[in-house]
Amino acid sequence: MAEVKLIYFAWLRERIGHGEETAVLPPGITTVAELVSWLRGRGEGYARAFAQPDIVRAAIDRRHSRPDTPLAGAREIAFFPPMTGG
Amino acid sequence: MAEVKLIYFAWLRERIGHGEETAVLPPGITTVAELVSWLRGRGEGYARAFAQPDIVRAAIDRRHSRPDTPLAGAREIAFFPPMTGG
Amino acid sequence: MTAAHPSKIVRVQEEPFDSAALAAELSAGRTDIGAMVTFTGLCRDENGALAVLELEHYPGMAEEEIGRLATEAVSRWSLIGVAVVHRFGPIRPGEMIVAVVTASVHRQAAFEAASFLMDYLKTSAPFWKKEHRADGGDAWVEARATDEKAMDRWRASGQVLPHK
Amino acid sequence: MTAAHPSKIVRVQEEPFDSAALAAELSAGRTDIGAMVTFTGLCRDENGALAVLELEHYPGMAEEEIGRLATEAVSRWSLIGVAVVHRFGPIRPGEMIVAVVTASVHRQAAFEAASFLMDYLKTSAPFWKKEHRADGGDAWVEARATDEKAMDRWRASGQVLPHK
Repeated sequence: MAEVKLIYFAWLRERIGHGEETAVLPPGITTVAELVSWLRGRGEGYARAFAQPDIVRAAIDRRHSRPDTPLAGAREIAFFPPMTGG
Repeated sequence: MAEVKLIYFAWLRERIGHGEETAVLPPGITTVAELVSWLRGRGEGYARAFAQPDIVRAAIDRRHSRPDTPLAGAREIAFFPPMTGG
Repeated sequence: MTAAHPSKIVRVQEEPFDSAALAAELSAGRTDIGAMVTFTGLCRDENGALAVLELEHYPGMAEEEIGRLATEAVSRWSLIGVAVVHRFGPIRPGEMIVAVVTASVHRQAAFEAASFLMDYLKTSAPFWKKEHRADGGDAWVEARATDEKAMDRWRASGQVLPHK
Repeated sequence: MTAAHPSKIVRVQEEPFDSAALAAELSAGRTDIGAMVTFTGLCRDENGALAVLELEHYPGMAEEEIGRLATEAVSRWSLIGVAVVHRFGPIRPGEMIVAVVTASVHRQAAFEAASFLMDYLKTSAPFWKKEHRADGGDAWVEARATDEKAMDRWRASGQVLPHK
């Protein structure tokens, strides 16, 4: 799979320890939910950030996605808590 | 009955020909509806102004009233079409 | 600084007004307002046929009736502040006729109270519009059935009204 | 002069803004607007505990997502114009965080579209608030269940959403 840019916001960013990275996703990681599971295994910060995967939101190439959204063709995948703007 | 001030607005004023007058109401005129009936008999302008009494609104001492509202104690009675402010 | 009482501003005037200054007046010196809604109603002319809109009003009652509506809105939605300005006299296309400003802690109260005030102003404040057309003709504006219907939804939700 | 196309203004910026200037920009030179609603969301501090509110955002997506919401509002309510400005960075109590302006022929469309936009901005625009307290502590603001519920009423009325 091609290299993707991963971005984290708010307390996900704080728990993971950085706001941005690039990653080459292993084969078998084809949806948002699968990507979250894979990221949880990357270390303590990731495990804490994704401890409650149900409340984490994701956007693929700047559009909101759902757990079953396919990653195919994604260049930029962002993870963040529920939004509190407005 | 005491003297009352009668005020007319918009097309009621135009049809009647003046915006304000004082009147001594005859005995037996105790509600808004009775006053309207009495005014209709005062001449052609009044008859035209109150031709459709259902759509004419009235206020007694600057508060909206209904056809059955008693006139007792009224000092200022206003008649006008449905309002079109805002 | 936090003011203890809700602010209430009611004005009926011939002069043009500045709705932004009105909103600023309502919120000045406060940090307890979370949401403000400013509604402005403008004199509209889609095709150049309107020369001027003339607003007749019932002096005295106009201020009193709007004051009653503002008091009702403040208590019904626990507003921090409310302001209503309504013009009378000649008004040209593009000019403001009316402004309503509501201030509250959360947005829903400000939205609902502003909508309520406009629905009531349309059907209960003693103002009457006459259109003077560019071709020299004139005509009184008729009340819209949809305005009366809009007011009915507040009536249906428990509001006791002074008339109808 | 009557502009043929609806005006759309979307801004995401760190600097304070003037909501009245925004409304004036939207209505400049037009006489076809009958109703304008301006909503402003302010940084609230009821008891002096808040020093500053910090707004983090997703650059690029914030503008795009608000743009999508604005386009949806224009088509759904046939708006004449819409403007949304949302700030990021540090915001002090009493300052504006967000403004939404809607312009339409009749008032109901302007009210509903402004309310819709605010409901969506709260739950769908990528911004996150962190409160820095006067006592030195800080905490991320949690999403309100009532905001999610407010959005659901638009979903229930037929709106197809990009997520959830």
